[in-house]
Amino acid sequence: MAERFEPRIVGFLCNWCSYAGADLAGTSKLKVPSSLTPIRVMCSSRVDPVLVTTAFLRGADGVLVAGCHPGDCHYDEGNYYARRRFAVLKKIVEGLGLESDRLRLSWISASEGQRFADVVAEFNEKIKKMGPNPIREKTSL
Amino acid sequence: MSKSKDNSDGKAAVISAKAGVKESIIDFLKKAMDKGVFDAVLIPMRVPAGDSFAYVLIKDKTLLKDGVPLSPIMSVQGAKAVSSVTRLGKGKMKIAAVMRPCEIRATIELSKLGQTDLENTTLISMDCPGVLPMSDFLIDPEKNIKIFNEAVQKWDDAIMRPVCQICDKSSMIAGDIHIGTLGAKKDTFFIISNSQKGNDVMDKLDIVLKDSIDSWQAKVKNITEEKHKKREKNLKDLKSKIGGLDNLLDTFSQCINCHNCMKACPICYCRLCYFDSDKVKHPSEDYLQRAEIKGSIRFLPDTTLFQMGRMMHMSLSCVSCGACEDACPMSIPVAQIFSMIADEIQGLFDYVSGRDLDEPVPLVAYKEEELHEVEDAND
Amino acid sequence: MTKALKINKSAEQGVIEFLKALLENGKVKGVFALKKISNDGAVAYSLITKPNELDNAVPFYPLMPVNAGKLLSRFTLKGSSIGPVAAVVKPCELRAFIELVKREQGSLENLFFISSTCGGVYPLKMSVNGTVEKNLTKYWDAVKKGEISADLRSACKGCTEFMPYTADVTFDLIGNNDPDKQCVVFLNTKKGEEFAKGMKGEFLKKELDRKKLDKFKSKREVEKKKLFDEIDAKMNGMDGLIDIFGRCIGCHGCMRVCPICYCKLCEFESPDSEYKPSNYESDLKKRGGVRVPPGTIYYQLGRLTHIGISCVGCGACDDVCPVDIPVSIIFKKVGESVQKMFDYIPGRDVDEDIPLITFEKEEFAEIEE
Amino acid sequence: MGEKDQYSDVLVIGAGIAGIEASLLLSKADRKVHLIEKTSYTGGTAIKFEEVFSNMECSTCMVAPRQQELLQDKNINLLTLAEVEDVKGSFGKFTVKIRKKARYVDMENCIGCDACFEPCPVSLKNEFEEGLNERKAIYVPCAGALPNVPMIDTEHCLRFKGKDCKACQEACMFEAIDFKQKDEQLELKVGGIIAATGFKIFDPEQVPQYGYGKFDDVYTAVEFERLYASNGPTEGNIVLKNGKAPKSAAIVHCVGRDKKGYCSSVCCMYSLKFNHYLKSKIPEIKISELYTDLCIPGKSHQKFYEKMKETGTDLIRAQEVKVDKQGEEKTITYNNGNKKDSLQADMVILASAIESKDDASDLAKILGISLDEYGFFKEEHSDVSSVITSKPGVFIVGCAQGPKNIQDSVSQASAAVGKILSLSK
Amino acid sequence: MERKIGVYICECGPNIAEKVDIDRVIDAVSPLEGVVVAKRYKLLCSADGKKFLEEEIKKHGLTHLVVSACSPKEHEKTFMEVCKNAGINPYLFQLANIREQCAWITDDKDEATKKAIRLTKAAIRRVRYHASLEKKEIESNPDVLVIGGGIAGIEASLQLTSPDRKIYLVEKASSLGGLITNFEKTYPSMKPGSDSIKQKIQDVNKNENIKVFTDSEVEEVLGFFGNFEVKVKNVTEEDKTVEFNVGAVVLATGSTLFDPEKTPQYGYKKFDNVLTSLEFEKMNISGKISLKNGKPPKSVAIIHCVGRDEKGYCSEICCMYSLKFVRYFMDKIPDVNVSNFYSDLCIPGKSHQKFYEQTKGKNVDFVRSSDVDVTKKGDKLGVQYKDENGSKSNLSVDMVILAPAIEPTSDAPQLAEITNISQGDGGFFAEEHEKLGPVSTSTEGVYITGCAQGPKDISDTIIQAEAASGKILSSLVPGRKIEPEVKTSHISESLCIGCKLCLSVCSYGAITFDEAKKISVVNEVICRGCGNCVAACPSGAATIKHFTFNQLYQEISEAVQ
Repeated sequence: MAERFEPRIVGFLCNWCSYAGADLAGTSKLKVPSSLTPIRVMCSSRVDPVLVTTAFLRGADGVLVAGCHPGDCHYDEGNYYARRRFAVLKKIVEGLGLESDRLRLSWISASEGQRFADVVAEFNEKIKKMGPNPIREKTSL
Repeated sequence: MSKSKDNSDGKAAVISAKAGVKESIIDFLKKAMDKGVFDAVLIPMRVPAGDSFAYVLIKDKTLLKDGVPLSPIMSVQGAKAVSSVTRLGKGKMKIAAVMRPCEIRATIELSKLGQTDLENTTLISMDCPGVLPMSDFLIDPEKNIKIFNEAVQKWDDAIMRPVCQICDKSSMIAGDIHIGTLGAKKDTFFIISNSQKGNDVMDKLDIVLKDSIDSWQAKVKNITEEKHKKREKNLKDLKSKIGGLDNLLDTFSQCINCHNCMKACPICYCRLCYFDSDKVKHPSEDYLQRAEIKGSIRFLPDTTLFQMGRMMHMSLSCVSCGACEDACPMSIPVAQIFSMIADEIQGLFDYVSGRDLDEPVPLVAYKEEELHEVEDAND
Repeated sequence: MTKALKINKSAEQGVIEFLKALLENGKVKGVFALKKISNDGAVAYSLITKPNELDNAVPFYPLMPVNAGKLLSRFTLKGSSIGPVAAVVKPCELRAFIELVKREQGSLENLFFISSTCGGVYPLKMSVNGTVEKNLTKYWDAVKKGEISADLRSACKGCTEFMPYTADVTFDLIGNNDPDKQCVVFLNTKKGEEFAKGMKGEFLKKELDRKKLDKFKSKREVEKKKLFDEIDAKMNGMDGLIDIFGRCIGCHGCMRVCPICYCKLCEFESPDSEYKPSNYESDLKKRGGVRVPPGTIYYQLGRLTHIGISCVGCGACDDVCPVDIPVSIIFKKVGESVQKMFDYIPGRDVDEDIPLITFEKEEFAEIEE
Repeated sequence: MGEKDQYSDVLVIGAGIAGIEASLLLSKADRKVHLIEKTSYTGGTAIKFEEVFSNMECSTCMVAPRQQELLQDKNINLLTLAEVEDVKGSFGKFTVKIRKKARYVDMENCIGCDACFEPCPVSLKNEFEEGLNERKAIYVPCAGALPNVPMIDTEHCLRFKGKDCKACQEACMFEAIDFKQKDEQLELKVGGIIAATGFKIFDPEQVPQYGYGKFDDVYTAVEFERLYASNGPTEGNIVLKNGKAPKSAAIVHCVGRDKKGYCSSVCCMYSLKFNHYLKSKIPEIKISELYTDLCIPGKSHQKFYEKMKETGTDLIRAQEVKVDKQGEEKTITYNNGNKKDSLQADMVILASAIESKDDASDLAKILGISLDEYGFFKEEHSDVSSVITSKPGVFIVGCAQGPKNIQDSVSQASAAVGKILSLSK
Repeated sequence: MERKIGVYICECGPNIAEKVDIDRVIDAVSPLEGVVVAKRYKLLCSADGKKFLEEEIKKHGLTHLVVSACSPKEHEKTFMEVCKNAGINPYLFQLANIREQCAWITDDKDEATKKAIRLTKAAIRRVRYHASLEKKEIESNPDVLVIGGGIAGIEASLQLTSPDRKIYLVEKASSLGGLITNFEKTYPSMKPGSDSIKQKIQDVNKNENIKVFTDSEVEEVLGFFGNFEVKVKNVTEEDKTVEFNVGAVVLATGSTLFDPEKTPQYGYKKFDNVLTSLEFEKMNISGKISLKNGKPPKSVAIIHCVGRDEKGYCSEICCMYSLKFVRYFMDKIPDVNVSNFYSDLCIPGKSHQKFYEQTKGKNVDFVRSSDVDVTKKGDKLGVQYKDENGSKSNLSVDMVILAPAIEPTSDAPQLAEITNISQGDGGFFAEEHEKLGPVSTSTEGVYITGCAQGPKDISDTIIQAEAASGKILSSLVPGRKIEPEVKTSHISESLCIGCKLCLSVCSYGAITFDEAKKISVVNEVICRGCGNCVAACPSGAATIKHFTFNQLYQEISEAVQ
């Protein structure tokens, strides 16, 4: 591990709200930790838990799933399903005694540039406190 | 199927079993076939070589006598058998499937998932003492059959599979008819109807459902409570044994990716497993890059991904039947691990797999106000 | 006269030193070898890129968690290796891979094969409670004496193909007189020689000691006959087969671990092989009862016709069978009889055509993505 | 399309939510659309809202995709800072004169990096934010405004006051800033015209009893929307002038109703929405809603009202509401039934009426349509299709025709398009 | 085919160049497999920039394009256009957003550069897995089925009809017109109601492009936008069914009145001279407002909000038509006393308050009241109520007119099922989006208008009818093909096992089940490409074009490097 720990955070952002919110953070010239790599999906309901698990087991220090606020889904109800899937995954990770705090689900709207910045900053801090994902080191996955 | 929570209030009748419980059950089935209530019966039978048991769909009544309602092993999970018979259609035959409660529950899950068509099938369950571990059984089938039958008399689960020993749903009624041997007076058993289908069968057989099942319920309650206590303790121990990254990896380090667990699992109904599909096949570049990060990766990698992915895909419907553990050549306690996780995530939605045909599987439904605890977990 | 390299280390040490050198001098980007991955004696193939990770590698460990041929196929399925990679594999694994390459399921390009005269391996189950670890000394004693060590998998006991055909270098393990102090590596190919350049040790002109190996082979022949006779006794006609396979639970684990079974979707798991209610109904007109799920024998025989010609007798199927059916012996026996007809030895030579291709159904129309 | 001598293009006036709906629909029908917007941005008033009732959906998430679609639509010719000067001809063949004010920033070259703001020496109140924060003389109304291209406010820009200031021009790396730009006169030939010019909020200073303009922390509805907006001046933090969060708030309905002589039909609902705003940011806040008749028509709205009732807010039927100040707090006196009563509040929000734009009458003249007695565009038949005017080919939609919620504005927009497409097939 | 990826990094003037060491990015990505050229450019979205890109693509014979610049929301379309012009499939392109989500939000140049490298690499890895996607075109039928022959259905039909578009107007009753035929006048204009509709009905009957089915019900609507198959059954002659195809469906089935018998306190059906508003309209239009005994009433009570609490919504028009009733009386029985018992006066809109002012008069009374109760008082009716201050009072009248809530017609559930749409608040048909999609539904090509969508007055009903036709006229143009979404999901026939999980989560009914093959099938015309079904499918049989597992997997792998 590097002397100074730079988290690697994977962020799945839904196209209509959260990705737009992230863009707004940009156009508003807010400061957002560079640790997050945004991955654009059309809807948070596309975020197959296997994708999140993959990122997590590949040693992502944190995984953020962000979508429209409940009720605002561009596809009507996708984020409700996303929430259930996420809850199940989180429980599994927890149940196996792994660090479920490395997974985060947030609702970020297109007008919430500031919130996007805050969420990422906060998550980034939390991850920094947790330290690197130990899975990264493991060779027997 | 009518709503049926744990030990149901379904009406019951006491059946005398002078000839012995097994024989009387067979007799009951035979009568039903005589009266044309069933055209065929799906029931375990000993294989010709005698070293195992297999499900057989019987049309010829005379074969019924060799049926074994409570086989000492679970060679194939009954739900897979029912699925094999009804997946592509309910068929013309009226079938009775005699299975263990966990097999019935799996069958019901599969029906929700379009893998069984139960319209013409009557599900008959029995109080289940558990089954022997396959590997133990094979050492000496003959001897172990005896041992098993003795154990059943005493209802002693010490020799059963670990996951059976902690099964707190071993008398759960989810099917149409349940045969209760617990708490029954000598040479009798209860026959409990749990659905309209069940009632119709009884009518046709002139069985009057008038008797109380208090003694059965009482006994079941005890056993279930005991087992539940044991379950909680064992799973807690298990968690401390396999929980946490290092333990978990050690636990699965023996896994050789044969995916027997998945194939034996009644719920894993996919034709091709997600984790056998093209999605998990990558170019050498990808593997080398991954290796370079750590200096070395196990190959094939993603054993843990498979295990967690399979959990994600099926443990909401997991019935803790233990088929996976029996099939694991490396003796990994898969069933116990999955059962542990199943409890937790089914609990999220107050869902019990296979409890009720009318309960949709959790991932196809949602409530607008729920699970807020997973939103912004860090806030 | 082949070249050989004498290393003054035990074979296990020698091969690790050899591999480290390859990684250090950048001749390879990565190394495929068995490696200890847990404290309770679990070993697994690993793709190793950093020399220090070789410290707990055990390339000649007497276990075969998975047939490495299958792994190398997976490694090169989506295009040949982007960099040179050395693989330490058993003869049967190498032969399996060659068979897969013939079927477009992998590529030899950029792969460097290190093999050995193979003393066989223990049943996988033995690794669970660390028994293998305890037996290691016994195992190596037997191997160096050129004897068949006890408790081996039956597939290995009766294996007469313990010499690699197409390895670039071969470590000589069987009947190696002084295995603890030195071992000899035979450099079979240009590549082998080139890779060995500059390695510590003494280069000499030497050939494998055929006589010694033939003696060993004859011992194996005897074992093999025993095994085949036993099976023959059981396998008398259909009833025999039914008896043997009667306990099969249809998990298809044998197919899944078989290096030759490479199909995306096994014919016997495809829609075509699914029983419809009407099938059951008509069956039940003929017989009083049908086994469910059906087609156990159909599956076993079917698979036999599919892969018998290429079965390398690696025994992986035995290891995973949860009901201890001696699958490999049956397949090996039948397989060899077919192979003899065409004087075909699977995996002997990549340019040798497969005599009969019975691989319909191997692909399903669409690729998922 | 259409009879030979007819023009198939359509003129849409106003790029608010109704104008956008109309333009996109027409474009879908392969009509060329000239969309005239008086301001420098699209989205109208709707983009000032953080959330819309009754689903409390994020307004930006709702509108932004449409604004994007609009900008990328090849059939739509968006003219910002533009106004209609003259209309001649009849249905099917109008000739329209447009004055397009210079933006002094080249739409093509500008990439919206905002580099030009910082160096600008001039600062003044930002109208878009209801004067709650400042902007420069070169500016975009708010972050995320579309098109994301600033304009120069010549009234305040030093350069246009004769000073030799090039600060913004020097800061721009794209030669986007062009002081030489001139206002343009355009002539368009269109077959039909849709007026979607929207509304303005009644100015509560005309009703002094509410203390607006006299006391701090008395806000109009739109001001309060910006106060709550996460892209607004306070990033969505509801605070008093003194920076503290209010402990209590009073929402006064029907402000200006008597003066205007009609019910603006959306105030009750958005007042309930405000209750939701306040509670979500300051859960413990004490809220009083002072209303006369609760007007929440429609299938979805009462549900919203029921939810709001659970929040413990006081619903007070009140006449003769009056706001006075005592120290930090404001005292609101009112008539309840026939007894006098009063309450205290840190913050007062006035649900003031929706009224027509100041320039409605000028535009009506130009378009050759009439205004009704309230100053809104007059429809031909009050209880038949409300988008038809006395002038064939000219249609009126949204709040320019009368107060209404977004749903009804959008319906009218599609209706007007329906009329045009069916009448000029 | 050999892969030739071109990578171009936009300086975006100083916006990216100042924050990101672009040359470092170029050095980092150049060696990647498949990359044949990596360059920087001052402003790629400019005219020169686009020209430059086109030339580059041709010059190097690029097969894939990666641009690192601004947000896809800004210029994805722009560069896809470039690809098209340069002759490569626009979907073999990936835009890395290193401005909004890198340069603009990162202070430290080194950090920004690292992130830019990461994002660009991810884009390169992703683009390798892109597939060429082609726009599809589907024939469509311009004809329209209009269900319901009331004012909404009639308006819609008249506005939609044209020589090249057939309209099928299906009405349950034996004649067209609907409720409005009972109204002597309509508010606020107080112009004749029934007369205005008569004219329109004639227009419909005269029009040879409108085929009217009275006494008929829609039995079945199969298919999708542009291609619906319709079965209509004549209810008087059971066996007679007609079948035809249309491209769109308009539901204008109106509403009915809440049955006041469910609220016994109002004495409806218990006492004479207690009428519903509709009964009163009928009586009024028949010419004579009178009591059971034939005499004209001297005093009338109009009770608002009947059934509002039961239904849980305000029916929007009751206050207004109650006022209209007052007007009826003023004209016909000037000396009658009319009392309105209301809770909140709901008269939204610019012209309604004036209408209200005009109804005020010496013998018209407005009583804000609650707990209203109707009893028999000799030959009169007694109205008990609580007034504003909670004190009980009562009033005796000759006639009571109830203003019951508006509710969906009894066949709404069937119609919803037949047309594959859902019912929302109050059981009315659910619109696609409360604000932006009031007349469209979750099933593309099915539109809802008038009181079938929710309570509303005639004017709003007509607006919705016109709105629906606006939607249809713009999207269903005769002779024009439909272009469905390209980035739809797809279900592998060989992998699908038929568990229907995908079906259950699809909000658009875009997935159907092939009973014969026992597999799910995506209808790409309906699919909107959200990808929900993909995440729901445990077999990995469902995939979504341009957001496939492998494409996202590549981005993930880079993110965790």
